[in-house]
Amino acid sequence: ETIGVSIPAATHGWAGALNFHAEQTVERLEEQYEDLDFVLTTTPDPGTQISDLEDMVATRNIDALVVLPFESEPLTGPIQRIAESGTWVTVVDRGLSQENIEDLYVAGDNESFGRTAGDYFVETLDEGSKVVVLRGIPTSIDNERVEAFQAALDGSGIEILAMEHGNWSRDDAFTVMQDFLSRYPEIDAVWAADDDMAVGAIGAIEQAGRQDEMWVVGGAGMKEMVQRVQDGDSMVPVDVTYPPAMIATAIELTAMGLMSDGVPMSGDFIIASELITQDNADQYYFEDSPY
Amino acid sequence: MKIDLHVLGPILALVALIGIGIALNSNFLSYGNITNVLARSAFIGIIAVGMTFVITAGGLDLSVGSMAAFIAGLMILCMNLLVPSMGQSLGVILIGIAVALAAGLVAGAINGLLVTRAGIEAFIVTLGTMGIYRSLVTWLADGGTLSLDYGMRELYRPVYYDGILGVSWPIIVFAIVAILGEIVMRHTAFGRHCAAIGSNETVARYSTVAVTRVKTLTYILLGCLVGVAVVMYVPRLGSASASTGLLWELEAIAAVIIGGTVLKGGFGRVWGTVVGVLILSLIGNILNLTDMVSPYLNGAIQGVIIILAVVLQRKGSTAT
Amino acid sequence: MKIDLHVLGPILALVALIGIGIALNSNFLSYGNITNVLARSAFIGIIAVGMTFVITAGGLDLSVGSMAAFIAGLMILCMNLLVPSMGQSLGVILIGIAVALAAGLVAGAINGLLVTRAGIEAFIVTLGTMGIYRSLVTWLADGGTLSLDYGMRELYRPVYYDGILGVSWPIIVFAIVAILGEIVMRHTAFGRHCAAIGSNETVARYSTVAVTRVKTLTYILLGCLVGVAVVMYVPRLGSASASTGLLWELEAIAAVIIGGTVLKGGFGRVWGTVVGVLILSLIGNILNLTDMVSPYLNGAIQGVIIILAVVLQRKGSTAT
Amino acid sequence: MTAPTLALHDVSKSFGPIEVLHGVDFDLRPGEVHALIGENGAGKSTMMKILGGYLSPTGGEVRLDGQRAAFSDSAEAEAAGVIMIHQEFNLADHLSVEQNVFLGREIRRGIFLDHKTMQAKSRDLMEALEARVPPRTRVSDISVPEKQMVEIAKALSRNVRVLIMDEPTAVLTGAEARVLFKQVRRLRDEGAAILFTSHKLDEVSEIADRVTVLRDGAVVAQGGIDEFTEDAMATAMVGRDVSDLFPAKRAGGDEIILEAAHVDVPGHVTGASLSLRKGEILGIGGLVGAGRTELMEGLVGLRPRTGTVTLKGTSLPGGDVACARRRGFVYLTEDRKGAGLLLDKSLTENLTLPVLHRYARPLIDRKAEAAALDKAITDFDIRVPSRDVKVGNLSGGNQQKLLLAKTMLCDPDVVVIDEPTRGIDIGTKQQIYTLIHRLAEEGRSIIVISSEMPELIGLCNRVYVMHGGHVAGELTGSEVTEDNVIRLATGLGSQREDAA
Ligand SMILES: Nc1ncnc2c1ncn2[C@@H]1O[C@H](COP(=O)(O)OP(=O)(O)OP(=O)(O)O)[C@@H](O)[C@H]1O
Ligand SMILES: Nc1ncnc2c1ncn2[C@@H]1O[C@H](COP(=O)(O)OP(=O)(O)OP(=O)(O)O)[C@@H](O)[C@H]1O
Ligand SMILES: [Mg+2]
Ligand SMILES: [Mg+2]
Repeated sequence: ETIGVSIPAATHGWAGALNFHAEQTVERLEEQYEDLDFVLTTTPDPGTQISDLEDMVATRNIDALVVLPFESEPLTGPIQRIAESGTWVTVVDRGLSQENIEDLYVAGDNESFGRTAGDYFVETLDEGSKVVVLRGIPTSIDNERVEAFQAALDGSGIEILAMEHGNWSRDDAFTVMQDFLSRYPEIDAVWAADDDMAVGAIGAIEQAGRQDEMWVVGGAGMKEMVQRVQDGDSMVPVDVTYPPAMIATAIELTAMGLMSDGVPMSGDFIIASELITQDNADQYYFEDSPY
Repeated sequence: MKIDLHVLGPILALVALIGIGIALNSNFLSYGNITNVLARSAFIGIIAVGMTFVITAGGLDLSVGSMAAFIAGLMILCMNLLVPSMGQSLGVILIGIAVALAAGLVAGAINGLLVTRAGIEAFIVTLGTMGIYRSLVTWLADGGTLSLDYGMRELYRPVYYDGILGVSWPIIVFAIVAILGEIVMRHTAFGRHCAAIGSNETVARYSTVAVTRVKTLTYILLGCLVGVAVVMYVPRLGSASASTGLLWELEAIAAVIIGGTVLKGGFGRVWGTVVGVLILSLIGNILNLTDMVSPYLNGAIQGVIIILAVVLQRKGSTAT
Repeated sequence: MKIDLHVLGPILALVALIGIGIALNSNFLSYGNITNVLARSAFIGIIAVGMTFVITAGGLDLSVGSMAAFIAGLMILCMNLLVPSMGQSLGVILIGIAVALAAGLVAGAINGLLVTRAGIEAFIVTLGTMGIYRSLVTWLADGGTLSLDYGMRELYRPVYYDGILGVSWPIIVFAIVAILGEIVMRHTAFGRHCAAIGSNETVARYSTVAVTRVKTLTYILLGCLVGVAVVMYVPRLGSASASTGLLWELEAIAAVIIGGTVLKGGFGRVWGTVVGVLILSLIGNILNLTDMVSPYLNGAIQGVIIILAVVLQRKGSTAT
Repeated sequence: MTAPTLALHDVSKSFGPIEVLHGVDFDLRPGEVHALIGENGAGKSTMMKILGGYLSPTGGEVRLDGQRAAFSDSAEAEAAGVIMIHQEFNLADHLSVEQNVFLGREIRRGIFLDHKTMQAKSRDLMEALEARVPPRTRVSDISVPEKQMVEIAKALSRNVRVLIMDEPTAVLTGAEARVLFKQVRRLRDEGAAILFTSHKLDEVSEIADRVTVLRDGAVVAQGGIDEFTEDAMATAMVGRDVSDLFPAKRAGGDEIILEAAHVDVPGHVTGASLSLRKGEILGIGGLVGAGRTELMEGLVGLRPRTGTVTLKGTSLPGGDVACARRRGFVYLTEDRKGAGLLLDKSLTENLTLPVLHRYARPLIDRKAEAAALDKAITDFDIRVPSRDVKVGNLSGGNQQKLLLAKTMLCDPDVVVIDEPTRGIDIGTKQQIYTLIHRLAEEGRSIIVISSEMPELIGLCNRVYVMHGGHVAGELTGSEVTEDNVIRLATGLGSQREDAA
C-alpha cells in the first residue's frame, strides 16, 4: 500500500515543524509496517502542489492521500478528482472549498486561533488600551485569524493602532515592530499571529528597552515560547496552540486504518486552539520538537 | 561532421534525464505521466518562448510571474462580475480571455515603453513592475484568494483538462506557440532584428532597424504570451492569489538560457527554450518519482542540474 | 557648474524621501528611528557594497540571500556544537565569526570559479547556487529554525545592539565597509581593473589585466562581505531558517543600480550603492510609519519608487 | 559641370563647447569620386557623418539636389540613397554575413524571409568583392578585412546614389583595395557620387577625381586630382613637407633577445620559428589571414600555444601576458576598438591600465597619472579637444597614438606592433616611424606586422613572411623587396625552412 503525503515547503517555523513531524511519522510507520510505502512531497506554491498530486497518481499509484492544501480554492478540484477515483483522501488543516470531498479531515482552527488570543486581550487589558498587530503572509489563513481576532476585540474599547504584515518571518516582524515602536509612544500589547513573529517583535521591544510597557502574544506553540510562558516571563504571558503535530495524527489515522481493516477512520477532527498559560504550559512543551 | 555540443548539449541533458526517469520508475513513460509533465510545462513554456525574444534582443523581464498572477486575478474578477448579468455562459469565458490577452498586452507595453522610452535598465523596470503586480494581486484578492465562480469553473475546466485526440489543450497551445515562435525567430525580419539589436544596438540603429519599436514589441509579445499562459492556467486552478506565479520569471529565464540563448542578447533559439523548459519540469517530476533524496534537498538537485546543463553546453561550444 | 543629475539623482531621491518622512511623522528623525533604519540597512548594505564590485566587473550574484542564510545556519550550528566543550565563552564567538568569514570566502570562490573557469553566465551559476544554499539551510535546520544556544545569544547580542558613542556596531561596520569599498573602487588598481573588465573584457585582457583573477576576487570579496553581514545578523535574533535572507539578492542589486552603477558593468560607485540601500530601507520605514496605503500595496509603492529613482537619474544623465 | 547631389553650406559642428568644423562649404557631384583628406582629427569623419545623416550640424545646412535636406536620422538619408560606411565596423557580431548584409532591408516573401535569395545575393556581392566567405558564416568568425568587405557588400546591396566611405581601405591590402576600387568605378560610371577618405595618398591619386583637404575643421584646399601630387596633398594636409617618410634603416646587434622554436598556435599557426636581435626592427609580412597576429598573440601569451619561446635567455611560459609584460615583452593589437582601448573611459584610465601597479602604492597617484598623460600627449602628439573626453570620441588616428603611448608606458624591451599605422595620417606616420626608430636606437627590439608593403620595406632590415600559418621564409637586407615578399606571401617562394 502507498500513501501520498503532500505538504507546503518549510518556509517558516510552523511549516518547518510540520515537515519535521511528517518525516518522523513517515519514517516510523515505514519501519512499523513492512508493506507500507510513503511518497512525501513539499511544495512552494499551489501550482506545484497540483503537479505533485498528479505525479503521485500517475506514477506512484497511491492508495491514500494525506494533503495539506497550500490554498483551498485551487486545490479543491484536483483533490476532488483524486477522491472520485476511489483514493482515500485525508485533508489536513486547510479545508477545501467544497464539502464532503475528503474522507477524513484533521484540522486546526484558525478562527479559534484568532479568537482565543482576542479573548485573552479583552480579559486582560483595560478599556482604552492600545495594541498593534503583526499579520502573516497575505493568505486566507491570515485573514481568518485576523478577522476572528478583530471580532473578539469588537466593543471592548481596546484600540488596534495598526496592522502590518510580518510575513510569518522573524526578520520582517522585527523591522515592523521597530517602526511601530518609533511610531507609537504608547503600546500596551502586541498580537503576533505566529510565534516566529513574536520572537522578532520581542527582539525589537527589548532593543527599545520597553519590555515593561507591553507584552506579546504569539501563537502556534513554539517550544521557546511555551518555555517562556512556563517560566512566567512577563513579556510572554500566554501562548495559543496550533499544533503542527496534527499532520502526524492525520498520517497515523490514515495508515492505521489502511493497514488494519482497510477502511480508515473517517470524519472530522478539529483541534481547537487552546490558551497556554503558566499553569498548563508543561503539557505543551515538547523537548524534541524542532519548533 | 563535427559534433556541436552547443546544439547537442541541451538535447543530451534532456535525453539523460529521460533515461534516469525510465530507470527509476516504470510509470515514467506512461501516457498519464507524459501528459502531466507536458501540460504543466505549458505555462512556463509559453512564457519562456516570449522571454526568448526579449532576451535575444538584449532585454530581460523579471515581472512575468507577478504579471501572470495579476492578470489571472483580473480575469477572474471580470468573469465573476459578468456572471450575474450574463449567466454562466461561453460569452463570459470569451470576455475573460479577451481581458487576459489585453491586460498582457498593456502590461507588456508598459514594461517595453519604460525600457525603450525612459531608457531604464530592463532589470530595474521589471523588478519594479514585479513588485507592483504582486502587490496589486494581493490587494485585489484582499490578501486571500480570488476564486472563479464555481459554475464558471466547471464550464472553463475543459480548456486545461480536455483536448483533441488525447492531447490536452495546454500541450497543443504550447506546441503551437513554440512552433510559431521558432518560425518568427528564424524566418521573419522581426526575429532577425531582435538578434541584431541584442548583438549591437548601435549597428542595428545605423542599419535602419526600428530599434525602439522592435524592443517594445518583444515586451508586448511576452506580455501577450503571459496572457495566453494565464488563459490556460486559470481553468487548472480556478483561482489566483499572492502566491500565483511565484518565481516563474526565474524558471523561464533559466529555461531560456539552458536552451542556449545568450543572456546578453544577440542569439536566441526557441526550440532550445522548449528543451530547457522540459528539462526543468522533468527534474521536478523525477524527484517526485523517487524517494532518494530528502525533499529539503530538491532545490539543491535542481541547482546542480541547471549548472551542469549549461556547463555541458558551454564546454561543447568552446571545444569545437 | 552644470548640474549633473546622474550624480545628484539618487541623492535628491534620498532627500525627498527624508522630507516625506519628516512630514509624515515627527518621530522620523528621532535618534531611535534613525538608528533602526541604519542598523537594519547594514546587512543588505554590506552585501550591496560587495555586489557593486561584482556588477562593475560585468558579473551578477543572485545567490547572496541564500548564501547568507546558509552561512548563518552553519555558524549557529558550529557555535552550538562548541558550547558543550568550550562553554559559553568569547572563544566560541570568535570561532563562529571565523567560520562565517571562511564559509563566505569559499562560497564566493565557488561562484567565482564557476563563472571564470567554467565560463558559465553569472546569472545561471548563481541561480543554481541560490537554490543549492537555500536547500542546504533548510536541510541543516531540518525544515525548521536553527537557534543559537540561549546563553551564547546573550553573550553575542551586544554585537548587534551595542556600539560606541551611541552608534551601534552594525552601523559602524557598514560605514567602515562602505568607506573602504569607496576607496578600493576609486583609488586602487583593483577597482580600476573591475571597471576595465566590465567595460570590455578583451581590452582588459590585452592590457595584461589578470581578468580571471580579478573577476574571481570580486565574487570572493562579495562572499566575505556576506560573511561579515551574517556576523552582524546572527546576534540580532540568534536564529536562521529557510526564510532568512529571502530576496536580499534582488534588494542588493536594486540598491546598486539605483545608486548609479551600470548593470552591464564598466562603471560603479560605492557611495551610490549606500544611498540606494538607504532609499530602499526608508521606503519600508516610511510605509510602516503611516497608514496612508493598504499594507497590501507596500510592494507597489516600492516598485514605483525604484523605477522613479532610476528615471530621475537616467533623465539627468542624458540631458547633460 | 553637373549640379551637386549632396552639398554642405557653411556647416559647423560643435561637441559641447568645442567646435570641430568651422563653416565648411562642400559639394559632391554625380559621377565623381571625391577624396576627403586631412590629418587625424581634422574632422573628416564628423563631416561625413553629417552628410550621411548620422549627425546634425550645429550651424549651416545640408543640401540634397539643391534642396535643404534635414535628415532627422540615417534611415531618411538612406531612403534618399545616401549610404555611409563608417570608419569603425558596424556589424552585428552574432549575425551571419548574409544577415548583416541585409540587416534592416531583408528580402521577404510574404511575411517570411527569403533566405535563398538573400544568401544567393550576398554570395554574389561578396564574390564581386573577391571575398569568399560563405554567407552563413558568423561575422565574429571572419577576419578584419573580410568584415570590411561585408560592410562594403552591405552598402552595395542598397540603392546607392551617394556612397560615403570613411577609410574603407585602412584594413585592406593593396590587392583588396583594388577590388574595391573596381566596384567604386562601376558605381561612378553608373552616375553615383562617391566620397571617401584615406590616409593612403597613393590610392587617392589612383582613384579620386577631385580632392578636398581639411585641416583643423576647415577646408584648406580643393581641386581636381591633377592639381595635386602626393607630396602636395601631404603638405596641404599637414602644413609641412613630409617627403622623407622613413628614417635610415638599421640592422640589429648580435645578441638574440627573443627566440621562438617550433611554435604552434592551434587552429592558426604550425611550426613557426623565428628570432629577434637586440635593437632590431623586424618585419612580419604576409597576406591577411596568414596567421601573423595569431602567432604573435601566441608568443606573448594571449592565445594558447606550444613550442618554446626564449626571452633574454630564459624560457617564457605560455598563456601569461602579465608575465611577458613584466619581463619586458608586449604586444600592441591591430584591433584598436575591440581589444585595444576602453572606448567609454577617459584617456588616463586607458593609458595607465597595463601598468597601474606602478601608480598605485597602494592608492592610485592621480598626479603621477596626469603627468604620464601630459608626457604621452607631447611625446606622441595626441590631439585631444579636452583631457576628460572619452576615448571613443577621439578621432581614429588619435586613438591609435594613444594606444601606442599606452604600450610604450610599459617600458618594453621587446614590442610587437601589429599594423602600426592603420588609419594614421601621413604626418603622424612619419612621426611613428621616427619613434619606432628611436626605440630601436635606445636598444629596444621591435617586431612590426604590416600589410603595407612600403612600410615593411622602408622600416625593416629583416622580414619574415608568413603564408597559411607557416613561416614561408626570411628576407634580409637587399632581399627585402616587394617582389620577394609577395612571392613568399602567396606561397610561390622557395620553402626556405633553414632560414629560421
Ligand atoms: N562625439 C564626440 N564628442 C566630442 N568630441 C568629438 C566627438 N566626435 C568627434 N569628436 C572630436 O572631433 C574632432 C574631429 O574628429 P573626426 O573623427 O571627425 O576626425 P577625423 O578627421 O575623422 O580623424 P581620423 O583621420 O583620425 O579618423 C576630434 O578632435 C574628435 O576628438
Ligand atoms: N574568431 C575566429 N574564428 C575562426 N577563425 C578565425 C577567427 N578569427 C580569425 N580567424 C581566421 O584565422 C586566420 C588568421 O586571422 P587574421 O586575419 O587575423 O590573420 P593575420 O595574418 O594576423 O592577418 P592580419 O594581421 O593582416 O589581419 C584567418 O583565416 C581568419 O579567417
Ligand atoms: Mg575619421
Ligand atoms: Mg592580423
